Amino acid sequence: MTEKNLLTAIRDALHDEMVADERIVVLGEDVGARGGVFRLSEGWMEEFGERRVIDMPLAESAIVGVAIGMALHGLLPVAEIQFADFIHPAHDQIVSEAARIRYRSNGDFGCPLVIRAPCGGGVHGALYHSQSIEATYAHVPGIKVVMPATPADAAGLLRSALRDPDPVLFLEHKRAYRAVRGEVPDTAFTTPIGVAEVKRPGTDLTVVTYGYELHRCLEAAERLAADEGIHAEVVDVRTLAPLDVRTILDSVTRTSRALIVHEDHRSYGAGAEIAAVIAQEAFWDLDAPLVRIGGPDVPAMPFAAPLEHAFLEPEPDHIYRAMLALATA
Amino acid sequence: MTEKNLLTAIRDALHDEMVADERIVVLGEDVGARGGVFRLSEGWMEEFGERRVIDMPLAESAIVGVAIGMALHGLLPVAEIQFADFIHPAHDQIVSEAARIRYRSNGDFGCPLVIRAPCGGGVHGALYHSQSIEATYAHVPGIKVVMPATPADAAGLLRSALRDPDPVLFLEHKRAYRAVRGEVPDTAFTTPIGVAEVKRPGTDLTVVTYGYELHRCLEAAERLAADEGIHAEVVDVRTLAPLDVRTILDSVTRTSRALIVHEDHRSYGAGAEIAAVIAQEAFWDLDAPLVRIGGPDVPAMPFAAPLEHAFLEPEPDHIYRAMLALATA
Amino acid sequence: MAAPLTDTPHGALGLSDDELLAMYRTLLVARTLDEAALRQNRMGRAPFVVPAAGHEGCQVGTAWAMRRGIDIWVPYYRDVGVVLVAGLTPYEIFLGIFAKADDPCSGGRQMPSHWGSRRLGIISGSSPIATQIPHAAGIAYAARYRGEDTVVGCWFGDGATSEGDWHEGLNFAAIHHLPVVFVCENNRYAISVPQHKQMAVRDVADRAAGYGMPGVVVDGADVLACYAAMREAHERARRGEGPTLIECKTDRFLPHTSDDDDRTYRSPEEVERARGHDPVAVFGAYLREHAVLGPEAEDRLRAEVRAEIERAIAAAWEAPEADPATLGLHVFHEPGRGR
Amino acid sequence: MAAPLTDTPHGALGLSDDELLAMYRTLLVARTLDEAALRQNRMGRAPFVVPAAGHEGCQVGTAWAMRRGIDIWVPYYRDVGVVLVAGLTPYEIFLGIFAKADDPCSGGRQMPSHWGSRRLGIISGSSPIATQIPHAAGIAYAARYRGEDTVVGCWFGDGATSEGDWHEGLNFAAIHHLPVVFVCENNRYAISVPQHKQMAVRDVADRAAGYGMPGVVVDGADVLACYAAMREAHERARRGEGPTLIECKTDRFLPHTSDDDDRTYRSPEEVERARGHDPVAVFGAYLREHAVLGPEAEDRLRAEVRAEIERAIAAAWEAPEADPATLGLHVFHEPGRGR
Ligand SMILES: Cc1ncc(C[n+]2csc(CCOP(=O)(O)OP(=O)(O)O)c2C)c(N)n1
Ligand SMILES: Cc1ncc(C[n+]2csc(CCOP(=O)(O)OP(=O)(O)O)c2C)c(N)n1
Ligand SMILES: [Mg+2]
Ligand SMILES: [Mg+2]
Repeated sequence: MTEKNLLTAIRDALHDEMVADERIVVLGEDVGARGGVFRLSEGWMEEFGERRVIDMPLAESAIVGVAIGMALHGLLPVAEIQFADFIHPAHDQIVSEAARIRYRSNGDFGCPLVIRAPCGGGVHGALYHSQSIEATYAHVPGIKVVMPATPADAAGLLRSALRDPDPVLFLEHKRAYRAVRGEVPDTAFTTPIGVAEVKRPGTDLTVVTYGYELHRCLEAAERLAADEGIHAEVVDVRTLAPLDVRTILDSVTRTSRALIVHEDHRSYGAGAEIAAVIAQEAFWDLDAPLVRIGGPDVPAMPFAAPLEHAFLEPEPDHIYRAMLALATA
Repeated sequence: MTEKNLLTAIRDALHDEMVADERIVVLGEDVGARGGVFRLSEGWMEEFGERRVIDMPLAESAIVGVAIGMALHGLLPVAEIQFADFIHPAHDQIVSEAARIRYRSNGDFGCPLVIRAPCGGGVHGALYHSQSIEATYAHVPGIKVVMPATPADAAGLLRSALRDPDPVLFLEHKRAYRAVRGEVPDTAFTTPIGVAEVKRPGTDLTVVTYGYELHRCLEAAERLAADEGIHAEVVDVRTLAPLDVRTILDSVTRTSRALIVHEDHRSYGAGAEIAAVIAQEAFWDLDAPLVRIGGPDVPAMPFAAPLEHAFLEPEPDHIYRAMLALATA
Repeated sequence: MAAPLTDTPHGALGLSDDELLAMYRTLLVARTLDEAALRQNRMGRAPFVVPAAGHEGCQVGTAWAMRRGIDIWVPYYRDVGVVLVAGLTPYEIFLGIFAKADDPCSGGRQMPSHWGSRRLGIISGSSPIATQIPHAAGIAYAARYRGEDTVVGCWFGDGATSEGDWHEGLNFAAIHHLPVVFVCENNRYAISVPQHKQMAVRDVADRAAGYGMPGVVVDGADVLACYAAMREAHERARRGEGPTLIECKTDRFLPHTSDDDDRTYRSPEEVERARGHDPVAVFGAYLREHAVLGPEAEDRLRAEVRAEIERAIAAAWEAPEADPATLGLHVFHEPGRGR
Repeated sequence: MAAPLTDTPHGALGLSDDELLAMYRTLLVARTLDEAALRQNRMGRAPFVVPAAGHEGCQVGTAWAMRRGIDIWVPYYRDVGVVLVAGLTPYEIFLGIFAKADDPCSGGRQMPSHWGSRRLGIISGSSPIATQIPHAAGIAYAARYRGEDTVVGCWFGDGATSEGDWHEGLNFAAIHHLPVVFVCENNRYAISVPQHKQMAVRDVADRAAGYGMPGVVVDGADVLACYAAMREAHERARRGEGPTLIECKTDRFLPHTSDDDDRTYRSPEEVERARGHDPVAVFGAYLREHAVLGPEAEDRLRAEVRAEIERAIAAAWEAPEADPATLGLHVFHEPGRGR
């Protein structure tokens, strides 16, 4: 076990996998000499050579499109999108190509590709360096969408993504990169894609969340237990697609109350699917209406600190208060 | 009043608006000499001139990006995406640009742009001529998403879209183009964006739907009334974003049962948001779990008739049966 | 009987009479298949077909310089001539046209003409135009990375050159000197949009210089010229000198697809003129001129090809339909199929 | 005092001494603002700044040929020199740097340097690279449609040329002979990615021919050369002859942004060498050489500019913060604001 932050956990896992498997190449903007704008691949160009650590032209559609070609011909490309906000030019390559090659070829071709993208806000990233993109891609059949919240999950899920025969969008909350630390096993363990985890057991309500919000929820849950003796169970979804419906329902069935929390703006966000599944499958177990927390329906977080803060925390301690209200409803 | 099919209703409305307002230009692939692959703009290049009916190079990002520039400089462009399936290359221009120019400029700039896209399946269009794209764009704040199901709504909503100071994605179900007919007032009436409509009143359950599925639901509702005396209220959402929550809740509050039906595949589809809103806001009024019907989570409808049919109708009469089951649950 | 080898165009290219005949046969198969597919469409047995007529010269000519089993083919929907050379059979193509379960390209999931076969090295294609261009570059990168002597052939229309992906893909291939040959089948129309509304240049090949690669223009109805251009580009690619852009000036004799009506945007005279420079006729004349093929042999060949196509259609029509129970398969990897 | 008009480069361009001084002043404002912004960043008062140092020559030179109130400006984030010429003031720019409510470009919503002002005809810009290229073409189309004598200036870096949108935008502008001038500020880096990993050609301008427009290369540190190239392109555009691609060879003296550390990807010597060809110094020397500006006047000018920047900073710092209650505004049109 070693304590690491999220960035280091991802870096170490990817690095070791590259050492172990020559088929892995990384490609993206500034991943080479610069070692990535977050310094994730610092020194790798020297270590693995320019053939394996490819500084791409400023062209996201080509980053994904070229990676697809590599995946079709025996490599295991890891395409880095510098900020999730810049994945949009690659949307067609992801939706029409990566996610469909297997289906359209009736299983003849596979596309083992990992797309890494730092996402999320709270770091003064403004409209174009703060976005959440998970809901868009979770709706696309044929690509898996993973969003680890802890360093150990990040390492384990990244290894699973690299071994997965299908495309995986691997989302890394950039605020968590350095802010979130945790113990990471030193072995080459994997964490299965498509399996949620109860990060905190509880009996009084279920909080379903993922990404950086997991940590806000855990923190609020601790205080709620200490202050009020209310025990929230916190489920970390970890994989948005395919969604682990069973773990979510299992928890809600026990607690009878569900709060869903994500950073992305609310309408048509990932929380909608989670809420819909609960409302369909655990309806009779619910003792109170579902509650969803998400950002306001604005394009993304503004730059100015007061506005950014208002996006992330519309009222003081809003998650805590929502938990309390739901538990006592 | 004149009876028209959906295509003709759209064509006539757009044509008359072009006659009335010189600022309107249409641009897209094959919209000129060919008059569009669905013949919507047949003869318009001769009538309005090549400056107003612009045959674009095969480049969707430019179709939308150039239209944005036009919208920023006093025109009212109507960008046609030949098939909704080919909107993906324009995703960045829509999400990062059209939908954000107003917000990012703090209201200084507006982008009055209409993007028309024929969508949906059931016409042997296979994986790339059958897609539903409404859920993706309904999640993008800053753009409105409209999907009329009847000729009158299409005409009225298109006029509203053309008068809207913000970007509107106008989705036209291509199977409805010729299959759906209806009376259309001969005046230049508008139908408000953001307002759902009860297309069939009823008391026993609420069916929330839109697009081509509206007609399947209406047909099933008629039979259900005749066969079983069960009266389904059918709500046509018409606008996906902003969603008319009030009309939906109003109906569900009265009927206490809700079925949501769309053609798009189910997970993370528009039905999830509708279900989530009902589960949050009308929870205490519900007498049965919510039911969602959507396509299977596969990339899109295959070409082969048996597969296409299996996508649209997984079991014989599945909508009717779901209504019956819910009403008697 | 044939003229001494190096004195003829084909001799200079090192093509034997047998090879010429095989090429010609492929042209005839492509043309005959095309006509038959349209007939199936009109009979109501094939809801959608994509004619290739007019393009066969540049398709077969360029594809002929590729090596089966080594090179990788990245064609687009009009490339029946390319995939025939790559090894797809008329029977397999008709399985696709009839959307049958055994269609090797997609099991009837895709529209006809959306080729793909891992076995043959034909990369599965989609409908969105130009998305395959970056794939071709990525495949070439991987092939070189793995130390293979592979060349990637990548075909597309003039319309494709307007897409961002085309630009990005060519640029990447040029930066890395990748072994790809980009072949533009310029029929001067993207469905109805004429070339002058697609670009302000006469030759697509003019764009090559902006990427730092050679650009070549050839007559797409001249099979041997196409072969020669491709062979040179192929050799260049194998020598590690990077990609080439070949532009074949060609013509589409028929509407864009069975759903199109080209009389709305071009005159019958224009089509008639184009038909006057038919690649099949031009090559047939060449073979007669060089005494490679006599009139009787030609008749025999044509009859043989017609019979082959008829057999393919009959067999494909009888093949089983796609099974609705398979609708949900292959969204993700299924054990025992694909990689 | 100055040499006879037509004997000097500026005389040949019809630029008066006063105009030269105004240009030089703008260069000094840009440079001084840049340095001051970085100081604010180091003091912790500005979380993010984008330096322009090194680019001012081509920014001010090209922008100078545009007409305020008539032409439309489509700059990118590094273009402080362009927006100063367009009419944005240092005070307004610092309102943006401090993310204040009165920031005219975005009310503090966007990162600094994301310019925009409907009043000044500066089109609101985003972070995604190259998305503005099709906008510029669309604006030019609309301007011509409306019968206006408007030219659109569109600026971007070398990195932008790799994006699909760049290709699509230039192509459309060329097809329609639109009144746009595309200005590439080629500093040979997209953040850390050097030019040879972005393209296999030496000059971006080489791409112009592939679109059917002229491509021009100028020394970006030579203000007058940039002005001359732009003026010619601007006239061409007004004559209805279509777009031009101008490539200015320039240098970025500082890291990409305040978040970057350029020592990881280029040597201090390389930067030192670049600084030896400083557009501000080059133009200052020119003015001295042609006796347009004496040493004392220069000192006075510099002091004046410094004072202006200091005043701007002080005033902007005191301006009110953005109000959290406005977070939800302007997603869609709000009555009474914008159009
Ligand atoms: C991204 C995208 N946009 C639009 C279409 C619709 N479409 C299909 S083929 C075609 C024209 C292609 O022209 P070209 O590349 O010249 O090939 P050709 O058909 O002439 O052989 C168009 C616009 C598409 N398939 N993909
Ligand atoms: C679509 C997109 N991808 C990536 C980025 C991140 N990024 C910001 S600036 C930049 C480099 C731009 O280089 P260039 O166009 O040469 O302009 P310069 O900064 O050198 O002036 C990159 C990669 C972005 N802003 N947008
Ligand atoms: Mg063509
Ligand atoms: Mg640069």
